[in-house]
This record gives sequence, C-alpha cells and structure tokens, in this order.
Amino acid sequence: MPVDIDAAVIGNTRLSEDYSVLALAAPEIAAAARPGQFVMLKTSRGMDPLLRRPFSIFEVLRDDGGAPRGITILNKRIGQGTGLLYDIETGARVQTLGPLGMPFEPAAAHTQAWMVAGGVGLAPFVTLAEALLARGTVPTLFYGARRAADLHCADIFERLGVPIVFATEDGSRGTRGFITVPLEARLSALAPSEDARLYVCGPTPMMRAVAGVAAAHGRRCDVSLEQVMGCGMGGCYSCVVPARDGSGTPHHTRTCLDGPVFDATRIVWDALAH
Amino acid sequence: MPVDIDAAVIGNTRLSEDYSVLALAAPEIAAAARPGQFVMLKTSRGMDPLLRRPFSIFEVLRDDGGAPRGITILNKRIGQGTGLLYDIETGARVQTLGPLGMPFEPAAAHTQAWMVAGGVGLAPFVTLAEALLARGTVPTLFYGARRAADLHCADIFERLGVPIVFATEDGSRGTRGFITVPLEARLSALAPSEDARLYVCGPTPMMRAVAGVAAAHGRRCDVSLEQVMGCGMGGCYSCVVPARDGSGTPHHTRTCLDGPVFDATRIVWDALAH
Amino acid sequence: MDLSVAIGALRLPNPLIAASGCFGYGVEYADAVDLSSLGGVAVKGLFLAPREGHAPPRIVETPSGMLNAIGLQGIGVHRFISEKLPELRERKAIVFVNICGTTIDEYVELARILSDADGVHALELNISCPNIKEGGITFGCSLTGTHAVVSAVRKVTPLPVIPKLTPNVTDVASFARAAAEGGADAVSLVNTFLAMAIDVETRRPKLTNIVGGLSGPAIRPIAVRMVYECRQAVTLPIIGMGGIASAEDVLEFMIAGATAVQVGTANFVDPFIWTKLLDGLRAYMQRHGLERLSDVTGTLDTTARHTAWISS
Amino acid sequence: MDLSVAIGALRLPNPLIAASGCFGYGVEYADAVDLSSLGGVAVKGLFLAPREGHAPPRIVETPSGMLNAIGLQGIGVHRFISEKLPELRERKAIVFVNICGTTIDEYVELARILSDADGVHALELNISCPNIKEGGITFGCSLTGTHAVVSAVRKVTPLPVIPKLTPNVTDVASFARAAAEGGADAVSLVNTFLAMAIDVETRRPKLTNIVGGLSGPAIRPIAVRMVYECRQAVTLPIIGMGGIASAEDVLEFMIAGATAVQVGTANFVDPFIWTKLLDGLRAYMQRHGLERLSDVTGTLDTTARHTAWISS
Ligand SMILES: Cc1cc2nc3c(=O)[nH]c(=O)nc-3n(C[C@H](O)[C@H](O)[C@H](O)COP(=O)(O)OP(=O)(O)OC[C@H]3O[C@@H](n4cnc5c(N)ncnc54)[C@H](O)[C@@H]3O)c2cc1C
Ligand SMILES: Cc1cc2nc3c(=O)[nH]c(=O)nc-3n(C[C@H](O)[C@H](O)[C@H](O)COP(=O)(O)OP(=O)(O)OC[C@H]3O[C@@H](n4cnc5c(N)ncnc54)[C@H](O)[C@@H]3O)c2cc1C
Ligand SMILES: Cc1cc2nc3c(=O)[nH]c(=O)nc-3n(C[C@H](O)[C@H](O)[C@H](O)COP(=O)(O)O)c2cc1C
Ligand SMILES: Cc1cc2nc3c(=O)[nH]c(=O)nc-3n(C[C@H](O)[C@H](O)[C@H](O)COP(=O)(O)O)c2cc1C
Ligand code: FES
Ligand code: FES
Repeated sequence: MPVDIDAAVIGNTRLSEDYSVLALAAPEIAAAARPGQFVMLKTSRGMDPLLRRPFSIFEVLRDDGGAPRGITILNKRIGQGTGLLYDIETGARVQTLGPLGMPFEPAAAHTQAWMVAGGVGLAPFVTLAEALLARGTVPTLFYGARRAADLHCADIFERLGVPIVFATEDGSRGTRGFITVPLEARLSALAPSEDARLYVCGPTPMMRAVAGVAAAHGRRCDVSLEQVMGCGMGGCYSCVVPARDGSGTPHHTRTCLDGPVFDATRIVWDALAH
Repeated sequence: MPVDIDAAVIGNTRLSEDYSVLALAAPEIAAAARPGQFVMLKTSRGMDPLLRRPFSIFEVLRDDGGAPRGITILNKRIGQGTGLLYDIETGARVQTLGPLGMPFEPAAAHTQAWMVAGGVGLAPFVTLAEALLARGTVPTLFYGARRAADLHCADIFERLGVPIVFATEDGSRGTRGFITVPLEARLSALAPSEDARLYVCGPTPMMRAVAGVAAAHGRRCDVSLEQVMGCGMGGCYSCVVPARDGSGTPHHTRTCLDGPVFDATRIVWDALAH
Repeated sequence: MDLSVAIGALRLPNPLIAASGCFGYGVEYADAVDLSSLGGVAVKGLFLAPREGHAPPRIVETPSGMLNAIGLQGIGVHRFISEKLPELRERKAIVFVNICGTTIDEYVELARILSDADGVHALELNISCPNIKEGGITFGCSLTGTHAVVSAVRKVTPLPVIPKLTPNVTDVASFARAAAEGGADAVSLVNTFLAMAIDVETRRPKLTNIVGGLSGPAIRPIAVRMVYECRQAVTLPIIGMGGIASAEDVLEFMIAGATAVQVGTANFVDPFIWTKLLDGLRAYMQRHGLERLSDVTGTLDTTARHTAWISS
Repeated sequence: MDLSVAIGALRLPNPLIAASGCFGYGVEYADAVDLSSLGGVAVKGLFLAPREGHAPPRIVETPSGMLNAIGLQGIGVHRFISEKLPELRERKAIVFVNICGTTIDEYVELARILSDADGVHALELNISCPNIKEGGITFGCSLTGTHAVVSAVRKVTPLPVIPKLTPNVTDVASFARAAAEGGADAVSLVNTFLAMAIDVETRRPKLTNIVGGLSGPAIRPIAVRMVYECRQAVTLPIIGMGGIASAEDVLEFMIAGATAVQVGTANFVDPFIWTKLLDGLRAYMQRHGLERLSDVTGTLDTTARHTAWISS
C-alpha cells in the first residue's frame, strides 16, 4: 500500500543543464520500493502546477546501518514541474506518494538479463541491477543517448560491477547510432540454448524498436512505459495504453496499475505511437 | 517610474513565529525609494497565488560605499502569500515591482514629528525617520501592539537615536492599553505654540482612533492605509477608499496611486470600517 | 459531533463523496482509504455496454485545473455488478452509481438493472458529460430533456435519483427546477466546463478529443455561485462540487447551499485527502460550537455591512 | 516580420490590446509602457455619467484567478474626453472605448458622443459585465437584445463596433452570429465568468457585491474553446481574451481563431508583460518561419492522428 510523505529534500545534485539527482527523506517508501516502481511528486506547494508528476525510484538511500532512509530521483527538466524540481533547494519539502505500480520481475538465476536504457530511461535500472545481483545474476546495461553528454550516472553501474554497452547517435561515446545496433549484434551472437530476457525503458520509439529486435530473436522483453499520469492510483484513466488481454484483444489498460512494466508483446505499438 | 526586478533573496531573518525581515537585492528600487512608498512582490513562481502583494519598504540596504544595493520588507505572515515569503530561503528570487505610491511628506524643520505604529505598521517608519533626521528633525516613535512579544525591531530606531514610547494592550511593555493613551497625554502636554504633525500606520481601527485624537488636538495627521491591492499601479480600482475631494465630497479614491498616505481628514472612516 | 447528512431517505455518515470518474470503481482505493468512512463513493460513469473511451492524450493540466476527455471508458453495468459491486458491498461503501445513456430507454434500463443489484444506494444520472457527442449531454442542455430523463428513471426505481447538471448553460437553476419537477431526490453539480488547450508548436489540440472538461480549483468560484443559485431555486438537497481541495472549500459549498459535496480532481493530487477534510470539518465545528454540520447548509449571510455613502 | 492585424478597416501594429478595466484609462501606465507600442488600449468601461462603483472589498484572489466586482466605477464619458483622451492622443494610443448603458438609447448616445471625439478608434460594447444588475448584461444574455444594441449603435457611428460577449451562456457562438447580423465589425470575448467566494468563518460573501467576475489563467481553457466555437460560426474578426499571460497563450487564442487578443489580469501581475509578449511572438515567428503573424489565425489542425483500433 502506498504512503504519502512530506519528504525533506536532502540533496539536489545538478548533473547538467537539464539533469539532476534529487534526494528525498522517505524511509517507508525506500523500504517498500521494488525495482521499476515509481512515486508521484507534488512539484509545488500551491495549485499551479496542480497535479503530481510520476518518477521512477532511481536509488534507495541507506544509513550506515543499512536501513533505508530515502530515495533519489533522476530528474530531467522538460517542463514546468521538472523545472521546479531541478531548481529546488535542500531543506524544502516535496509531497512524495509511493511506491506505485507493478515492478520488474527479476530474471531467474543463470539467465542473461539485459537492461536497455534510453536517456532518462536509465532511472529504474539501478534498483533492478541491485535486485538481480542479489539473486546472483549479473545484468548488462545497454545505455543509449543522443550524445555522450547525455549519458549520466554510468559510474553507479560501474561500481556495481555491471558491464555497460554504450551507443550515441553522434558516436561521441560507444557505438554510433541507436542502442539497437549493439543490441542486435549481441542477440545474434547469443547461443539459442542461452536464456536471456530484456528490460527496456526510454522514449517510446526506442522501446518499440527494441521490442521489435527482441521479438525477432524470440526473446522475452519487458518495457516500462511512460504515459502522462493524472493520479498514479488507477483513479483517472488518463494513463491508458492499448494492451492485449489473454485472448489477444487490445483494451485501454492503465499504465499506473497494470504497468508501468508490460510484456512488450502485449502492446499495440501502432496505436501507442504519437 | 517603477521598475520590476527579479530580485535575489539575500536574507530572510525570522523574528518570531510570524514575523520575518526579508532582504532583496534591488539597487534601482533602493535608490529611488522614498519614505512610505511600497513594492509589489510576487510570492510564487507559478499562477497560484496569482496576484502580487504590497509591502512597505522597511529598510534601504547600502554597500560599504553607501550605495543602495537592496531593500528589506518587514513581513507578517497572515495568509498564503506572506506565508510563502516567510518560508523563502536565501538564493531564491522574488519579482519586486516598485517603488510605488505617494510618499510621506517629511515635516518641516523645527517641528515635532510623531510616528505612530501599530504592529507591522512599523514598516514605513525606518525610512521616514532617516529622512526626518537628515533634515534635522528628531522624530518620536509611538509603538503599540497586543503584547511585548509583538514589538519588533525597536533596536533599529534606538540606533538612530529616535525616542520610543511603547504601549501594549496587556501592559507587558510600556503603557497598558492602546497607543492612543500615551499619545493623548503627550498631545495634551504640548504647547499650542509648538508645531507638531503625526504619521500613522497600523490596523484601520487604530489609525481611525489616532486620527480622532489628532483632530481633537487640531494636529495634522497623515495615515498610511492598507487596502487589498490587485495591481498597485492604478489599473484595477480594487484598492479604493472613500476620500473627500477639495470640495469635501467623498469619492472612491485609489490607495495605490493617490495613497497609501492620506491626510486623515480626507477619509470617510465610517465607510472604511470593516 | 454529528457530521451526517441526509439525501432524501439516504443518510450519509458525512458529506464527503468521491466524485464520479475520479475514484475509479472505488476498489482501486480500498487499500488506501477506508471506503466505509466516506459519505459515499460515486463510481465511474457506466453505460450498459463496456467502452474503450477516447485515445490518449486524455488529460492536460491547466492553471489550477485540468482538462479531461476520457470518453467514459468503462466495463459496462453487468461486469460492474459482478466484478466490482461485491467488494464495494464488503467494504461497506455507500455506492452512488453514475449512469450514462444515449437514449432515455438506456437510462431506464440501467436504472432497472441497478435497482435489482444488492449494494447500490443511489443513482446519479450523468446527463452532463461534455466529452461524448452521443451521450446524455443532449438531455442535460435541454430543460425538457432533463425533465424527461429524470421522470422516466423515477418511475422505475425506488433508489434516490440524482441528475448531475452541467455548468455549460445560461441558467443552471432552471435545470435544477426541471429536475425537481421530474421527481429527482437531489441534484448534483457541477460537471466539468467544456474547454480546450492547444499545442502552439504543432497547432494541434492537446487532447485527442479536441475538447475536454475543465475541473479542479480553477472552477470552484463558478461552481459555488451555481450551487448558490440552485439553492434559491429549489428545496431539493444539492450535492455540490467543483475544485474542492480543503475543508474550507467543503464548507464554502455547504454554506452556499450544498447538503453534501463531491471531491474529484483533488483526490488525484492527494488520495489521502479524506481524513484531512474530515479533521478540518471537525475543527471548524469545534471552533464554531456546531453540534450538527448539516446546520451550516445554506446559511450564507448576505445582509449588507458597509455604510452607504455613495451618491451615484 | 509583420505582427500587424486588421479589425475591419482598423489596422493594429500587433494583436496585443490592453483589456478594459485592467489598464485604467491607459494614462496610468503611460510612463511604464509605451502606449503606441500596443495593438490598442481598451479603456475602463464608461457610462454617460460618473459612477462610484461598488463598496470594497472589490476583488478576491482564487486559484490561478481573481474575482472582481468593481461595479464600473468611472468618470463618465464627458470627463473621459476632456481629461484622458488628450493624453492618449498625444501618446499615440489606439483607443478602444468600452461603453456601458442601461438602455439602448444610452449606448446610442455614448456612441454618438465618442464618434465626434478626436482619438477614439473603436467602440467595444460592454453588454457582458456580470457585476451590475441594471447594466448591459441583460442585452448580453439575449440574442434579440444583442442584435438590437449592435444594430442601433451601428446606425449612428462610423467607428468599428465590437460587442463584447459574455461567457455565461449555453451557446456563445449564437451570440456572435446575432452580433454579426446586427452589423458588428468584430466581436470580443470573453468577459468574466459569474462566480463567488465565501468567507467560511463569517459565512459572508468575500465581495461586498456577493458575486463577481472570474478572470485570469484559470478560465483560459474555457475562453479558448469559446473563441474556437465562434470562429466556426462567424467570419468576423474575433478579439480573444481570458487568462492570457504568455506569448504561448496569445498564440493559443490566435490559432483557435482570434485575430487579436486582450490581456487583462496578467497586466496586474506584470505591468511590463507587453514587451515580453512581443518578444515571444517574434521568437515564435522566427522559429516557424512566419512572415505574417496574422497567418496563424484559425489554423488549428484537428485532423485525427492516432491509429484507430478501438472496436467499441
Ligand atoms: C512511470 C513513469 C516514470 C517516470 N520516471 C521519470 C524519471 O525517473 N525521471 C524523469 O525525469 N522523468 C520521468 N518520467 C517522466 C516525467 O513524469 C515527466 O517528464 C514529467 O511528468 C513532466 O512534467 P513537467 O511538468 O516538467 O512537464 P509538463 O510541463 O507537464 O509538460 C511538458 C511537455 O512534456 C510532455 N510530457 C509530460 N509528461 C510526459 C511524459 N510522461 N512522457 C512524455 N512527455 C511528457 C507534455 O505533453 C508537454 O508537451 C516518468 C513518467 C512515468 C509515467
Ligand atoms: C501599501 C501597503 C503596504 C503594506 N505593507 C506591509 C508590510 O510592510 N508588511 C506586511 O506584513 N504587510 C504589509 N501589507 C499587508 C500585506 O499586503 C498583506 O498582509 C498581504 O497582502 C496578505 O497576503 P496573504 O496572501 O498572506 O494573505 P491572503 O491569503 O491573501 O489573505 C489572508 C487574509 O488576510 C486578509 N487580507 C489580505 N490583504 C490584506 C490587507 N492588505 N489588509 C488587511 N487584510 C488583508 C484577506 O482578506 C484574508 O482574510 C501592506 C499592504 C498595503 C496595501
Ligand atoms: C478524469 C475525470 C473523469 C470524470 N468522469 C466523470 C464521469 O464518468 N461521470 C461524471 O458524472 N463526472 C465525471 N467527471 C466530473 C467529476 O465527477 C466532477 O463533476 C468534476 O471533476 C468537478 O469536480 P472536481 O473539480 O472536484 O474534479 C470526471 C472528472 C474528471 C477529472
Ligand atoms: C478588475 C477588472 C475590471 C474589469 N472591468 C471591465 C470593464 O469595465 N469592461 C469590460 O468590458 N470588461 C472588464 N473586465 C473584464 C476584462 O476586460 C476581461 O474581459 C476579463 O478580465 C478576461 O481577461 P483576463 O483573464 O485577461 O483578465 C474587467 C476585469 C477585471 C479583472
Ligand atoms: S494515472 Fe490515473 S489511472 Fe493511471
Ligand atoms: S491596486 Fe489596482 S488600482 Fe490600486
């Protein structure tokens, strides 16, 4: 069950002109959070902006004793709310509701777990990597962006011992082109006997492309979808995506309740794209 | 002509649970400000609260060279906007429009100048005292509040060498009762030959009472009225008070343009009271 | 302290009802909120058949408000009764079912079906959804249409009948009157204001549906005025809503004339708002020595206070 | 880059007009704002005779908006012409005079007087002020009344006649049509939404006038929708307003169908907003390679984009 905490800002590290890592004191949420879940943040004290904004839980912060004390958010400023969060100073407070949503299902032991991140889509993979490592699985991170300058926080994964494959559209770091290029190569090199599953988070076109590649190679692919969310609790029906049910019939399905993580094969990508 | 500055907060000293002194970097406004003028502050970045709030210019801040660098506001939290300003931290920015309004007319030399302040009505009198002292007039401050704890910043006037007469309703500092008690006494003691004029700022009932006392003793009394103000520039007609024109006929007169300072005899107090 | 209010024969423990379309089917919130502690739960608008609703984007935020064009996505009345109603019953929720039809017969059919179901406490007739052309809005914008739907439903159900009025009319009070004459037990208002937002870079509407309904604190002052107008026009209980986000807002609607209120958009911002609202109402009753909260309904004091001096 | 727009025969250097009642008589802002740089100045609503208006409190803030019940305090048309118009002329302001009457004859009389005055460029007929009972709102809420006022004024003035429409009606487009048939050169909308706010501690209205008009960003989405509806109903130029606070907002109204816009409440928040709006409009034209700003008017693209898959 989610809780709502008027969390104190314990840090807000600006990584660039538009990225920051916002640290919030929210022990109960930190303790309950599972990989891929998100929180809803109130970005202002007043009525404008009115609605909360959804953010993946990026890191779980722990005190010296290892007890959960807070969470961080990888925030990319794209508008009013993310702009306010980018500017917020330590000592201020942010209403934080969570954890919310269906988490990633960690791969079984002895299977390849590939995490494919596009830009700020990196956010859910720190906690997923930790969960996988705890089960003895060492995941691989495929991390793409427009240019090297947009690749942030790779060091976190390096510290965890997670191998990273980079791709940038301008070739300034890793393979030149989309992340699907190195991914495709690695999938082709993979022995059919090897079990492998993909976890994807990023811009919709990128997730769609990765889902296509995974399907072509017959690999299970879970995507974490980002829809505009009015409530995050299943109340407003704003966040729906066309997803197939058991019988294969598509229905408008709530991303906040049944997602944000979906088996990519359930999504009617043609209808999603805009 | 007023200017609008996105002023950096250079300090916000909390004096009590509900009073703070907010310092803003606004050199142009500091340089142009005259005693009794006010500024309009935007208390949030978003649209809620929407309108600016009027505040008297409390102090003019100067750098070591004596050049004006900013102003302070004596802020009393009574609602949403003043609450946001009370909480604001150094480094944040506040849109500051001013200076606005008709200033106090400093008393001629060799006349008694009595400044009568009720609570946060103290705000306009620091700059007035400085202006009077500059002309060789040493004013007296009559300073009333409910209780001693509500009397703030007397030290500023002490440093200026301005004598202070206190009154508190509970008698915890100075005379017990309203400020009109000591004022009445002093007025009665004043030789008819002595020129004296009063400057008043505080709650409406208090200003009305002081105006009555002044009239009874045939002394000129200027009041600084506090009306709700939508614009501060004469555009909205929200701030009107019934004030008599030359012929003695009352008209709804804009406090922001023709005031906030008025000769008390112009005001139709019966119609003002609510 | 007595916070209870009466909508006709139906007594609610307090005046706070979750607004239709803003609380799912109620079950979504059952773990976070004790449904039995609410005055009631108005479930998402239901047609006879399931509907997928409009394609996203379905909402867009506006200053202190939001537009929505969900298009009444829903599971239909039969699945609601079999899949949701049992849990609502078990959770002891007071259930207001918000029904939508394209014809009077559909409203009547829905009313019949729901009257036979166990656990439905009232019917809210949605004749005011601005987001679907075929929907009841055609009834909601016509006095005769409003009267016709209400009286037709009235004939076939023992449940309280509560038409929900649209604010997109010149004289909302006349619609409250038409509802009363049709035999309504209460009226609820306001539904959302027809509105739109445009992406200036693409020069396209921000909502797939082009237009949507404005809700949230932005509309509160208009909604309060409309409740006040209806209070003067009818003696029926009024369920007021539109931008309520605090106990003070609840009281504003009640003083203007509402017997109960609904909270929609604010529940999106704070799903735990309900206990805060109840605490605020109790504090107010304490402060004002009120025994029964219902005593504040319609107590707006409009007697003049200022000394008249103005010649012209 | 050409930012000019045409209201009938009247050409404005840009579409930005100061909204009536939100810019005094213009002269109050003459030192802060170069009046000749504005598309126009709509001066405070004028009656034939001076008026003191309502007793304060006259405004109250609401979420992202404000209520006002000024009650059309004003100096009357004669003092306006003798005391204010000369300075406006000297400052080269394009003057829209907002006129208010209680009878058609008063509108006609005002139109006559102002047509003879030097420096008046257009007449905006205020038939939509929600704050005074006796005022033109009675005309503004009746199609025949709107047609009657417009055609009567039309007969006696060569100036552009611009009735200002109220949003407090079911079908604003029908009023635009009535105005067109009456011979209007343009229509302006919206005036404020009738609304109210209550002090729950005293249980009294926050405004002395009990009700007031809601303006500001809160109402923008409704106002944009109304402009869009009028665009489809009439070919007249539309002057759009309601909550404009940024260049993006200006463009939103223009794309919905407005030829020009008015800015009211936002000028209270930022009296220097005008240059910011103009800079924003120029940046947009640059970004989109627009030669003439007027080319964006009514260019909303409503063609469907999403792939239809929905069965029901
Ligand atoms: C489950 C989930 C997890 C998320 N995790 C993160 C995260 O970890 N870090 C992060 O920076 N962001 C994350 N997002 C996206 C984030 O919620 C949006 O960027 C944010 O809501 C934008 O708010 P704003 O006020 O800044 O933008 P607005 O001013 O509201 O909008 C600016 C523009 O961005 C568009 N927009 C708004 N929301 C979205 C969205 N969700 N997707 C795409 N476009 C959008 C709007 O249509 C508008 O054109 C997540 C979203 C979801 C649904
Ligand atoms: C010329 C002038 C100078 C001022 N100087 C100062 C100053 O130096 N320091 C200071 O602390 N305050 C000053 N004020 C008062 C200050 O502007 C108000 O306290 C402030 O606007 C309240 O804003 P808020 O959002 O906190 O209250 P709101 O939430 O807007 O209102 C809270 C309650 O206070 C009432 N209220 C709002 N404004 C006023 C007002 N002006 N007078 C009385 N009641 C009001 C409201 O009706 C409401 O009931 C001055 C006002 C004027 C007109
Ligand atoms: C996302 C959303 C969906 C809604 N769906 C319905 C609905 O199905 N039936 C209905 O009668 N009203 C519906 N409404 C209107 C609300 O019930 C309520 O009348 C309106 O939102 C005003 O209240 P608020 O400002 O508290 O949200 C919906 C509102 C929103 C925001
Ligand atoms: C304080 C105030 C006074 C107004 N006075 C008038 C008026 O005299 N005549 C008129 O036609 N409209 C008047 N209006 C309405 C505005 O001109 C405008 O139509 C409305 O405020 C919506 O625009 P906005 O949201 O930009 O303010 C007034 C509005 C306000 C806020
Ligand atoms: S965000 Fe409200 S239902 Fe998903
Ligand atoms: S505050 Fe707007 S006219 Fe005085």
